Order: sequence, then structure tokens, then C-alpha cells
Amino acid sequence: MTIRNTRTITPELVEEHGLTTEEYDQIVVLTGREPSYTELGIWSAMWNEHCSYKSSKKWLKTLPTEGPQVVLGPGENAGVVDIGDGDVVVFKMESHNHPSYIEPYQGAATGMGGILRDVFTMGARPIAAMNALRFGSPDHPKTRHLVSGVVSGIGGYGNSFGVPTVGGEVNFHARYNDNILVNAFAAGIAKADAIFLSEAKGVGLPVVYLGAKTGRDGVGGATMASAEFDENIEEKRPTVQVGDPFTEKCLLEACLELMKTGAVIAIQDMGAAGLTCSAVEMGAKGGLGVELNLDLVPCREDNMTAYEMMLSESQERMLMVLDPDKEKAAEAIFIKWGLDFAIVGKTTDDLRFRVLHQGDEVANLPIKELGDEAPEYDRPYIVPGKHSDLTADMVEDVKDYNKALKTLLNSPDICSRRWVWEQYDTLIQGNTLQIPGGDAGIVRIENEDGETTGKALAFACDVTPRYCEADAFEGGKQAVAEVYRNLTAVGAQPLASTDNLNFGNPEKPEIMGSFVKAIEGIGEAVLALDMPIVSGNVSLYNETKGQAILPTPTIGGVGLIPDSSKCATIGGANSGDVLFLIGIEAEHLGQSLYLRECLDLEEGPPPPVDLLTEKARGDFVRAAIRSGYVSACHDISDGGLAVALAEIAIASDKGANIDITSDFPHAALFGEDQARYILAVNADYADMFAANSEGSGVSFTRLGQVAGDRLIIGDYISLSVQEMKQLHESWFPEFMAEAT
Amino acid sequence: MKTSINQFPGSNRDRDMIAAITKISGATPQSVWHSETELPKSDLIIIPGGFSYGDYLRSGAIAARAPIMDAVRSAADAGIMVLGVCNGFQILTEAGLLPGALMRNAGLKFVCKQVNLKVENNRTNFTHRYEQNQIIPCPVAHHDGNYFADSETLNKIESEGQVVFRYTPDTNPNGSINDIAGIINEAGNVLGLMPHPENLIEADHGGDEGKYLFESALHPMLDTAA
Amino acid sequence: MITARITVTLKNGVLDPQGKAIEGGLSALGFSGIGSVRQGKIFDVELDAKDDNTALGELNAMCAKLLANTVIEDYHVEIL
Amino acid sequence: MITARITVTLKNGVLDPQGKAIEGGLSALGFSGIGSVRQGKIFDVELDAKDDNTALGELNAMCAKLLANTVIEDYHVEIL
Ligand SMILES: Nc1ncnc2c1ncn2[C@@H]1O[C@H](COP(=O)(O)OP(=O)(O)O)[C@@H](O)[C@H]1O
Ligand SMILES: [Mg+2]
Repeated sequence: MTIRNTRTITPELVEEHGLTTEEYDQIVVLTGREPSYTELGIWSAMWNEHCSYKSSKKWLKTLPTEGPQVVLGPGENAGVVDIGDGDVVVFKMESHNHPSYIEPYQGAATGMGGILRDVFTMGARPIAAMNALRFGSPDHPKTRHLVSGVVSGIGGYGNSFGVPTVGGEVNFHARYNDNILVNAFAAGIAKADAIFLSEAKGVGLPVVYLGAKTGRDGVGGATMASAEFDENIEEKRPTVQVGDPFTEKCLLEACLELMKTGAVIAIQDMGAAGLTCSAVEMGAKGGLGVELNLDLVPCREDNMTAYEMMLSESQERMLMVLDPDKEKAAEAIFIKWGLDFAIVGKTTDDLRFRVLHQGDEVANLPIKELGDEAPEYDRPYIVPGKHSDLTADMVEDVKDYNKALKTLLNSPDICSRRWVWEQYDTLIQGNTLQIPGGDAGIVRIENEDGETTGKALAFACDVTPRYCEADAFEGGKQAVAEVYRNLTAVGAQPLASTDNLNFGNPEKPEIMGSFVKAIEGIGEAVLALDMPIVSGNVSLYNETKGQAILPTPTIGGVGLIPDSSKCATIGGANSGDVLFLIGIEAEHLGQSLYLRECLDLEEGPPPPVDLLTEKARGDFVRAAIRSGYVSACHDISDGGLAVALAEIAIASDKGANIDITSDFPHAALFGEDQARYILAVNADYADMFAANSEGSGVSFTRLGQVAGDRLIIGDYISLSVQEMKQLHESWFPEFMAEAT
Repeated sequence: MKTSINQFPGSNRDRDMIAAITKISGATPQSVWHSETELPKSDLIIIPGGFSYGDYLRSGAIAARAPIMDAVRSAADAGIMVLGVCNGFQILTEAGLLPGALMRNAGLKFVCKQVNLKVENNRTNFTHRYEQNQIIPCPVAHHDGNYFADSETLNKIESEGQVVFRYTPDTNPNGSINDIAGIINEAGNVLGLMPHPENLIEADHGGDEGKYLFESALHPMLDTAA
Repeated sequence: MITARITVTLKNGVLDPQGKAIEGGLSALGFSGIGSVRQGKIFDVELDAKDDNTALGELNAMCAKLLANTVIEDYHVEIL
Repeated sequence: MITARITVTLKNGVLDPQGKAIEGGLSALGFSGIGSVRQGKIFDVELDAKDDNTALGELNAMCAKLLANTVIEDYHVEIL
């Protein structure tokens, strides 16, 4: 099938391209005439929600993005943060939700590919990856298939590429039945003075196409859906892109080698809307025009038209502006790695985006307007109502706490994710200090000669969508706070964050309202906890048949561990250690997993987050870990104190005796009040630790001791570690093994 | 002792291997690109892990036919030590330097986890620093580690002490026949194994049991047969 | 027992990194004149069915439900 | 251009974990009466050769040298 440039523009065609009549009118004005078919494709690619952020821009601007640690905030392929000694960490998170629902393996694989490219385009070698996944209800017929495909797709790409996956999240909820979420995070390390940007500089310089060849992958998903538009349709082409991690690995090595030669003036990966988006962004950012000659583009398929080439989303490709003096050396590197290297155009000084194909000028558009002047909407919104109070005395007490803890440990959202992460290479590169299963993944930092520096980075990603659904503002705060806590719990100083805002249709005022409130909450929290947002991604319209997903603003965070010999993990508790609770006895059961898993209710407000308390306790815990006497640490989140204690016991393979009594044991055991940690402290230091807590004004309780092979919590709970481990480990593999 | 490391497009544990050898021997190994036809003078040739050529077709198949492999074959014939780890093991079997084949894991999934290995033969130049029958932990990370050989080959390698590492039966991660994790050739100078000793050489890795394999190979016993 | 062969191939236009790598591998081995290589799968299935027609129905259903990923693959069933 | 299909199957007696898993998957989906499933590969090759015989020679050589691992696999070449 070929889609010719001569198709006449009809209102239907405009609509199929996802443009409104008003938008189209503006396009005609900016083009100065009616656009050609290829031009329409280019406008629609640049002005769609995904590339233009037209519904979200106004609100994204309100997020705190600055701080002394921030080298480069949002706007480039990834954010850049200083980690001392001339090194920077480069990171971002991105969604590949819709493609992963259509074709879970390839969708997730190409999602990984895209985020890895974002990181190495900037000159950083990827050192860590994470993935935050949301699936529908476990009993939905499609869920297993999607879990299995997505996980093997992420593994298939990341393992072959060679980046360790050190963390992530998996949740199940019926609201994701028809819209799963696949958010992938990647981080890389570079030298602060060797960061590469997409801003083109210099007139008349060669624009070079790098990497894999262009096929019809992903061309115009929207137009493809209607069959009658071309009399020459041979078949309905799949719009699915297939990932090729092998080519991407070669592209990584070739790009890093190339960057060392000084040949790269500007570079941009081809992600969504491939050639169009990368060329326009490079030119628009640099205040330059770009001219492309499509006859020179390496193609995989015959007879590709201009429209198809401009809109193809074939993977593993890059565009760069080259220093012409270095052309030969640059080309040799790409030949060595078996990749395409083709000069396909040049920079110009006329601020036009011109595309030539077979002797015709198929597009001639104003580049700034394409890139920077996309519509921006202030969509109407309604702030969602709040739940009325749900105090502990209003919540049924199940009395059988053993059974409740067993239910929680064996529940879809709390059970061990080992089934998932054992399919990921968590060790490659030889620097992983903490694999998944702890609060944060830890990777030590090497210098350029491969020697360890003593420093390490910690990575975590979190959001609790059920909290966001109940109260987007508190939920947004909580997502940041939980990342902060997870990083702190391994001894890291949170540095900065990235966000992946997954919501439903922004044209619905309630959805827009939760989006706005979530951003407000995130903004407040990153400011208070000093974790500026340096990169991110927005994914809207996650909605099917009027049913939107739970609001899911995933936050990914990076923290610094200055001395990697001083970190804590969940599994380090030793017999005889004293267990401390940092924080106070829980009383909040609203939106808790106790409520959902034991009572089948999703009610009440989420636990409120007090950012000052969060910060004070975090600073205290971090300092304690760094002084070296904390043998294990874990924050308290889903499932409350009892689950957190069980997780430490399971990970450390040790029991514990905990001394508590409460008027509301169900709340004390399972309440999800925020800003709390459990620390195991060597008994010799326990008094000192208590005195320090006292002195710092941080609330704490001496819970009991690590001992034996049972977890005994007052008169409420007594379970063997063995049994808890079995329950915790078995849900996932049993679920995946079950017949559909 | 000169070590060289063969790199193919798609190799990705080459960096881990270079780091490990450098740490253990104090000298940086020489990297050799797959398109070379000659090896620098080496006493130990290592083929590292990864996904050479994407592991497309079969793991290690295309790499096994790369130009450098002729040089590796000649070196192996001349008695120079050759070590293949993970993808390196797959490449050595595909090249016919080791018997058998590595098939898709029985669970059909990539698996990355710690297993236990039993040193079945410590009388080799790669394993003399271990105790005979010593059980060591070691990580694996692969999709195709399910060792297979026909019964004749199997009998032979079993009876000649060519099975050097075995998974303990409870930790076999891939369904490999007889729990085989690593084998050596008849001459005793070519070893292939699926696990990653290079990712277990220091306290930060949670143990250093992998180091002894490299120390053995870097300080071979004089004149030993398998 | 009826014996059947199911052939699953990538749809046209879908990238086939395996085929591409094999092309490269073959040229490196000195084979020339190769236009393209596309890799596919076969499944040799033995099944008990009362006649070929019933078997065909079953086999097509197996493809649609499990053996082929119809988003990117085509399939073909043949009774041997 | 000559178009050929190469079929590579596992030798008898070589365990086929993928085939086994598919058997399991099919029964789980409610398909009954399945005796066995064995998975194999096909390569659709286009090549320039002066005649079918030359092509066959080339294709067989490709199999022996790269496309099949004769330790575990058999192959078959067919000109289409
Ligand atoms: N998709 C995934 N990939 C890798 N690791 C994961 C994934 N999902 C969960 N994990 C890991 O499992 C552990 C438990 O996850 P979670 O319950 O979300 O932790 P927390 O409550 O500390 O945020 C963490 O170590 C996390 O990194
Ligand atoms: Mg979490």
C-alpha cells in the first residue's frame, strides 16, 4: 500500500488525523495555504497530545524543576542531575501504554527501547532501568496474557541491550482492564561536560540519519483505521512496531564512540512521529530551518511515500547535525557497528521545514510554529469531591489478625514480584548492590576507567493510584513521599525525580480536575522534599468505553549514596537486633489494602501526607543508616506495620517478637499512615539510637527484637517466617500458572 | 599471562569480564573485535556473555561463524586456554569446540537468579583453586541454558570428567540434562559454562566465589589433563 | 491421529530483526545473491479428531487463540 | 529471483520445551485430543541463482553451515 501525497484534504481526513476544525483552520493560516497531504501528516504529528502536550503544558509549567543539583531540567530527551566529581545522572520515565495493550511483548519492548534511547542520546551510558506496570483485575480474562507479554517484552529488550533492571512496580485493578499502563524508566551516567543536546547549531551543516532503516511501522495509526481511503490497499498494515534490541545496543556503542570524536553538534532520537518530530525539534530549538531529502533516507520497504517516511515510527533511529570535518571518521564508526549512516539534509537559516522527495517539494512549513506554537489548552476542570472521614472505629475489625496478615501477604498488590524480576537481568554491568525486592534498587558508580568510586545511586518508582482516585492532591503528594521514603530507606539522599502522568480523557472536567490536583500535590511535595522534576511524560486518554483508568501519576526518583559501604537493605536484620518504629501508631484505614483485601471495600480518604514530618523523619533515618549501626530498614506502605514487619522477616529470614497493644489493633497493624519506617538496630547501639531519636524530636517506638523463626506481634499475630514466605512468594507464580 | 576478550556486536557482559579480569589480574585484557582474523598473543582467550547478533537464529550461531572464530579454533587446537561464559558457552558449542547444544530454558523464560553449583572436577586448569565437590553460589542470567547432548556424547563427557560444574538439583534453572552447568573439552583447555562467575568476585557482589575460577585460569597448574 | 503442520509467518511490512541478522550472517559466510530472509515458525501437531474438517476447524482455532499473534503474524494450516 | 522455503525441525529424541509448553497451553485453553506438538522454524529465502539446481546447492550449504544446528536439528529445502 502506498499513501500518496495527492490526497485531497477533507474534514474526515482532518478528523482522522486527530485535529479539530479550529486547529485545522489555524494550520491553514500558519501554512499560508491549504496543506498538502504530507504536510497535514506533519502538522498532526507535531500537534497531537503526545508530542505537543497541549492539554498539560499549562500545568506542567507549575512544577518545581530547579535546584542547585539540577544541570538540565525538562525540555530535552532526559533530565540531568549533578552527582559530584564531574559526573551527572541522566534519567527519564516514559509510557508505552496503548501499544502494550495491543501487542504486549513488542509494545513493552519498544517502550524500553525508547526510554533507553532518550538516555543515551544525551551521551549517557544507561546503568539502570525500572518499570512501573498496571494491569487489570487478576480475574479478567486478558490479564495473564498481558502480564506475561509485557514482562517478557521488557526483559527481552533490556536484557539483550544490557542494562540491569533494578526496580519497578506492579499493580492490579479492574480500572486497568482495558487500558494497561507500561511506564519505563532509564538512567545513565555521563560527564557533566559531555552532555549532548538536540538544539541544532550552524547553518548549512549536514543532517545525518543514523541507525536502523525506515519501514512503514506505526505509520498513521489513525488514518489506517479507515479502509476506504486508498484504492490501492493491498492489506491492512499492522501499525505495531517491532523492537530490535540488538540494533539498539550497536546504536548505543556507535553513538558513544561517535560522541567522543567531537563530530556531534546536535542529536535527537527518533521516537514518536520519527523523522518529523526529531527534525522539527532540532531546528526549532536551534532557531534554524531544516531541509530533508527523502530520496536519501535508508528504507526497508519499497515505494515508500513521503507521508509514510515522515510518519514512520520505526525504532532504533537517530538524527544528528554533524561537524562536516569529521564525516569520514563518523561514518566509519557506523559501518563498524553495521548501522546506516546517511546524510539526508542540511540546516538552513530560513526557519522553514522543507521536505523533498523525488524532485518535488512535498512540505514547506514554518518550523517554529510546528515546534513551539502548538495549541495550548486551558481545559475546564472540576475538582473532585472528597471522601468523608473514615475513622478506625468506623471500620470493621476482623479479629483474626493472623488470617488478615496471611490474606494480605498472598494478595496481588502485596505479594512478592520475584516472578517478574527474575525475568530481568538485574546484575549485568556488575555494579548492582541491591536487586529488586528491597525499597530501592542500588547501583554503584564507576569512573571512566571502570574503577569503583565508592558512590552509588538508588532508584525507586511509586504511586498509589487508589489514593489518587480518592484524593488526587494527597495522592500526588503521597507518590513523591513514597519515592522519598524508599530512597531514604536504603540510605540515599533523594536528588531529583521524573514523572509519568497517566490519566483518562482530559476533555472531561473531572479527569482534568484530578490531573490538576495531582500536579499540585506533586509540586508541593517535590518542593518540600527537594526532589525537583527534571523530566517526564504525560499519557492522556487512557480510557475505554467511557471508563478511565485510576489516576496514576508515577514518580521515579534518584538518590545519592556517597559511601556505598553505608547503606541499608530490607534483608539485613540479625538475631538480637532491636526493632524500632520511626513514626507513631497507625490509625488510618481509609483506602488501605486491609479494607480492600479483607473487607472488600474501597472507601474513605487516603492517609494524609505531612511533608514536614516526612522530611524530618527521612533526614533522621538517613543519618542513622549512614552512621553504620542500622542493619535493616524498610518503610511502611501498603498493608501497614504488620506487612512491613513480615517483609523484613521474610527478606532477612528471621523472626521477631513485637510488643504492642492497641485499642484499635486493626488500625495499628494494618493502617497505612505515612512517613513511617522500621529499623533494625544492633542491640549495642539501641540505647544510643533511642537517645538520638529523642534528641532529634522524631517520634519513635521500641517495637521489640529480631529473634527465632516466627513473627509474633503482641497477642495478635504469630506466624512462622516459613509460612509467611510461602504465602508471599506463591501468589504470582500460581496466578501465572493457572489455566485461562 | 596475557588475556584477550573477544567482542561481537551484541556482546554485553564483555565489560563485566574486562572489569573482573582487570581487578583479579591487575592487567587489562586485550579486546579483540569479531572481524579480526588474528588474535594477539594470548594465554587465555575469553568469550564473554551477551546477545551476540541479538541471539537471532540460535544463541551464538552467527558469532560462532565470525572471522575471529577461526583464530580461536586454531588457538584451542594449539592448547591455549579458552573460556566461554553464557553466550560464550553457546558460541563454543555452536563452533563445535565443545560438544552438545544449549537450548531454550525449560521454563521458556529468561532467568536471572542465584543458583548453587557443585564443582564436579577440580582437576582442571580452570578449577584447581576450588575443592572437589565444593558447592558455590553463582548467578545465572540467560534464556538458552538448557544443555542437551545425545546419550552417547553424554556418557562420554560424564565418564571422562568433562562435566566440570553442575547445578545442585534443587537450583537447576533451565532443565539442563544431568543438571549440567559447565563442561570442558577432552584436551582440558576449553571450558564453557552458563553461570556468571565474573559477577561474583567481590564483597559488593555478595560473595567472591567466582574469583577462584579466574585465579585458577590465570595461574594454571602445569601440565594437567582434564 | 491426524498430523498437521501449522506455518506462522510475519505479516508483510513487520520488521524481522532475525531475518535481517541471518542475511548478514549468510553474506559474511560468503553466500551472495541473497535478496531477503524472513523467519517464521512451524508447529507439527498430532491430534485426534473425527475427520480432517473437524481437525482443520480445531487447528485454525488454536492458531487464532494461541499459536499465532494475529497482530503481527499470519498463519496457515495444512493437514499432512 | 528464486524463492525457497527452508524448514528446520528438531531431531527425533531431542526434547522440545517449547512444544511441550504449547501442548500445555492448548489443553489449558480447552483443546483436547492433542497428541504432541513440536515446534520448528522456517526461513523464506529469496536468492539470485542461475537455476533451481544451483539454488538448491546453495541453500543446502546455507543450512549445513549456519541455518541448522545439526547436533539437534534436521533441515529440508524446497524451491517454491
Ligand atoms: N515490574 C517490576 N520490575 C522490577 N522490580 C519490581 C517490579 N515490580 C515490583 N518490583 C520490586 O518489588 C519490590 C516491591 O515493590 P513495591 O511493593 O512496589 O515496593 P514498595 O512498597 O517498597 O514501593 C520492590 O523492590 C520493587 O522494586
Ligand atoms: Mg511501591
